[in-house]
Amino acid sequence: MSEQEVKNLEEMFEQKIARDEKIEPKDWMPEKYRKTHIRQISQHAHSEIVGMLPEGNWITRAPSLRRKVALLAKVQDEAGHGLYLYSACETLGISRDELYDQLHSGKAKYSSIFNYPTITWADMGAIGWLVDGAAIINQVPLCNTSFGPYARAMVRVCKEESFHQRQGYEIMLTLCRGTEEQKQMAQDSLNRWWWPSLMMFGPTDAESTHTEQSMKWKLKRKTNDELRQQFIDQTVPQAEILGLTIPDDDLKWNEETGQYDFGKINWDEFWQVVKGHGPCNKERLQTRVDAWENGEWVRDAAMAYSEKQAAKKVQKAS
Amino acid sequence: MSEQEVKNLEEMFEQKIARDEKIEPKDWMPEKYRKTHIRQISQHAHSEIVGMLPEGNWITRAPSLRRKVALLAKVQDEAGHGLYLYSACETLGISRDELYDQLHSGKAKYSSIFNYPTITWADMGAIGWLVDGAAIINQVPLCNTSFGPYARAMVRVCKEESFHQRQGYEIMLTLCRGTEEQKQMAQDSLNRWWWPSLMMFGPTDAESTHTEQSMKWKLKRKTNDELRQQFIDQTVPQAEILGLTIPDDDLKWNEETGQYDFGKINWDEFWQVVKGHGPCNKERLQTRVDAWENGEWVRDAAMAYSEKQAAKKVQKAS
Amino acid sequence: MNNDSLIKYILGIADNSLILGQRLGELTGHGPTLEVDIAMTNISLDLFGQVRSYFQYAAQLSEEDKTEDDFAFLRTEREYVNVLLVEQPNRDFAYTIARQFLFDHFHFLLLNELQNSKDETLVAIAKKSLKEASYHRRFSSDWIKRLGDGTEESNRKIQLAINDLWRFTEELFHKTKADIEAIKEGVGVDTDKLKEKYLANVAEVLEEATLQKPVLEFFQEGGKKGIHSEHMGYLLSDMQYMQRTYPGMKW
Amino acid sequence: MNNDSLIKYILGIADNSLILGQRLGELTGHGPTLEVDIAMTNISLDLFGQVRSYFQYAAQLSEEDKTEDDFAFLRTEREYVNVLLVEQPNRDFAYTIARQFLFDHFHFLLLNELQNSKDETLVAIAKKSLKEASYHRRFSSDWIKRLGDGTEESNRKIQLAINDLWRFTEELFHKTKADIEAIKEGVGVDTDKLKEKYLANVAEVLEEATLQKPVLEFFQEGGKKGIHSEHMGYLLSDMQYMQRTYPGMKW
Repeated sequence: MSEQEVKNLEEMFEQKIARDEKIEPKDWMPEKYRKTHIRQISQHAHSEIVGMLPEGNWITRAPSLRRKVALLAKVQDEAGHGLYLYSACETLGISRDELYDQLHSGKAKYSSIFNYPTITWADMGAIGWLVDGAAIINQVPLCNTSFGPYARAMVRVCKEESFHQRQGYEIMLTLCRGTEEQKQMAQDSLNRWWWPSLMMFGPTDAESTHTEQSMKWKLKRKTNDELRQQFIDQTVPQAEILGLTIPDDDLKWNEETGQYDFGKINWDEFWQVVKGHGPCNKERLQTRVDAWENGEWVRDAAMAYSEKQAAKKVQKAS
Repeated sequence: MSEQEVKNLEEMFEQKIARDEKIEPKDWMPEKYRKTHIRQISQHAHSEIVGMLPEGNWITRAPSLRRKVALLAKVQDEAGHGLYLYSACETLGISRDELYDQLHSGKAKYSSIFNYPTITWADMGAIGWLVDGAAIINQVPLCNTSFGPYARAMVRVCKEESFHQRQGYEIMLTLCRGTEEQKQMAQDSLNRWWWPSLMMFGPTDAESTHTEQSMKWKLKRKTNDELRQQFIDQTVPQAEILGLTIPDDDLKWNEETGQYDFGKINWDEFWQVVKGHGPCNKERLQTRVDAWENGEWVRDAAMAYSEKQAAKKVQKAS
Repeated sequence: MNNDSLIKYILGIADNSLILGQRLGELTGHGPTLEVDIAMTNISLDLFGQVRSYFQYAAQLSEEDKTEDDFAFLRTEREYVNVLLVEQPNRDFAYTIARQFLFDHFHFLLLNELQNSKDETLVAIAKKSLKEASYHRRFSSDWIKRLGDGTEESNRKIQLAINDLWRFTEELFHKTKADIEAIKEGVGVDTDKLKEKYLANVAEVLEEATLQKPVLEFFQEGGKKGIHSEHMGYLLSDMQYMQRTYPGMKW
Repeated sequence: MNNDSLIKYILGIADNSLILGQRLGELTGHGPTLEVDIAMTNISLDLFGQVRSYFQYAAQLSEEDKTEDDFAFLRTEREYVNVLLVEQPNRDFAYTIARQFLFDHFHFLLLNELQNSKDETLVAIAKKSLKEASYHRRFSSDWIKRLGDGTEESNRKIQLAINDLWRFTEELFHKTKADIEAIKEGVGVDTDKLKEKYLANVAEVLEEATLQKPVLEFFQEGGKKGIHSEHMGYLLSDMQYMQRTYPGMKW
């Protein structure tokens, strides 16, 4: 293809996006678009899969049958999200095995929030309320993103996430209406998850890369700081209803801006976790790698079996 | 050696035993004596080692620090007994590795009692009281057995076992003086361990092999049935002090014989367990084999290291 | 039949689902593929759903003021009456699937018969659960075939697991006092009548999977009498952790 | 210093021994040789012995009617203040020995200094425990050498374990509020002063063992604030099982 032809294609492509039409896998797309989407969608898929682990940690210890069933279902939903997202990613011409390889080798990232340990039952509430809450704010705009398979996957994901968030909030509410011990458990959990949740929106706009391009492709509609502010403004009143205190002495309502002002985020911690040195990075990755390696003989068997079955069919047909 | 010479040696050997003199490893001994002793001593050693497992099962869950320390110490003593007994056995010209091989391959036996599961804390009491109680009755006569290393090991073993037995009884006593729930736990444990403990004395005399020869060599001084009767007569009054009921409807004092009559032992169960089909035979053996196999690289390292160190010494000396 | 016996009969069925559901719950997030992970979690969910129906019914029958959670979390180890099979640990995927397979075939036949119970609540639970059990049975049987007729390694592993767990199959058909009473009253299922079919169904799958059906002289039992394996205590210490640590609280 | 702070200071030392003792207790009967099995159980016994002395003292200081067992078994996970290092699981013998080695060298130096405390009870416990810790340190250091300078496989395994656990070493020297108060009062040990010696001693053994001393930019902490790894909950659910299930009973 001549340079001019490529340029024409690119122009048509950008116009299509500008018209809010979806890009589909079979459509022509710039290589950078493809790569960026592979990176973002797979990162999102990995987050779902790794995100199963902190919650999975409480399945065997859930305090009631009702909660156990809800937690199992929630973690299962996350596996399901992983599945759609990997599928969406595969339409861009990369295999699931390659994607796993990137995760297992540490080349691909996943959301840093899952590198914190779940140490009390209240964390099941806080994760639903705060982590899923933050995720929704990040993800709702993606329901209208330009790449069709991703946008469609996100519609489904967001619907379920919002159910999860209500469920998490309900866990918190039950604790806060319970005994003093339960309320303390909820407060302690909020104390531990608040700041990491704020970090889920990524570095401040000043430090953030790729933003402009992502905006154009509708992978992003608001900046990190805008989304973070939206999360805070939405969450503070919810904490008030619970009767819990947000662990930020500088948090206060600003009449002028009509928003909450808040304290300084510990960006050193953020970068430490991103670089692989959070409290559970090693454990999470090891768990995924172990699951994958322990499952190798099973996948091999399934493959061998289906090949044998296919061969039998061919034999019968001939 | 001529047949006559062997015969003379055998005669001298038998006389020595009859005079209550000890046979030492360097002494001449008939091959059958050696083999019988290897079998019995190693079986005894294996029983100590496998016997660590049912009690080890409660170390992490012991209900108080005092009990945890006592239980750890007890299981450690059993490892120590295993060590003396393997050493005694090795003096007969067999290596510890060979002995382990026999255990791991299922060729060598160990006491069947350890193939029952420990499912409540009270089992730590019942094992001390009944199992160690039965073991002592079996073992005290061995302190005077003819083979020196075995006799000396048994002196030490019996002293410790008798401490363990008192400790076990004290656990039962505490439970029986505790809440109704604790007393029930003690009764339940007695119900489960009583009959297997009676089986520890082996089949009835009518079914028992080797007895005559073993008597001559002082590997046995009383028959299985005599020892079993002694155990019952000793244990029934102890159960009465505890306020527990022995799970045998036919148990009653016989004025005439001055002993307790007791019900029929389920010999089918006995043989099932001996043949390897008790509740935990598979698990016990698997645990030992796993420990051994997982430890292989450690033993190899220790060997390699000591060879390197020895080589260094030689080099320095030269 | 009196409520106490009926409760006991119900627990005899429900505890199997409870403990197996708990074992499967350990695996969520650790499956060999995402699809298998989802499927196994699904089975766990189905089982816990059934457990809730049974325990809610038992709570209703109980003269004491009990909830489903009391039955699930506040009994001592000796009071759980699940069979030994379901409490066996997840040694590897072969053991997990073999355990599931050996249970599912029994479970399906049991629920199928339970539809004819004189107890309407049990009939309703059975009808709803049967569809689930039928799916479980297909899932685990399919995996038995894949592993049996897959690679040499998978064949070896699944055969080992089947051989090892076979000794727990006989107990599935054992009857407690409550079982016998429930059968007499037309409420319970006579498991004797399921055995032949069970063995035939299992054998059929094993054969298709190119696996050997084990031949055993001795079987294990105990769970139905509350005498469990040493694995059970650890399972319970996790399962009961919250209820024991924070008694009487609502979650 | 006030009793509450002193109790907190004591728990900061005692919890390490408690949790490490518990981890070692898991291994009894599973050692690579009988001799190692006995030695590791011995270390566990020593640690629990120390724990009892500390907790008995804490119980004495407490205004509530507490026993050593209340401290050991009836706190919530957030109330245990052991370092993350000691709660790490027994992945294999290399991890067990590396964990022990990295702790023993600290423990020895700490107890050595604690002999100079103004608190006589702590001095007495330190003197008694120091002999034990000295033996532990020799035992684990010897094994580091054997594994490091043993076979290629053992070198690889122990290096991996050292590398993995190194990130927990920094926390050994962190100070809680209670630590700072105890140091100011002349009761507690200023761990800052131990660090250089610790690193030198550890490095010496590693060098003799032909192992690399890891170089890390980031370390882990949390245990001293009661924020533990996810391993801790499972350890506690077993450890507390009896006390939680049968509250208030004597054993």
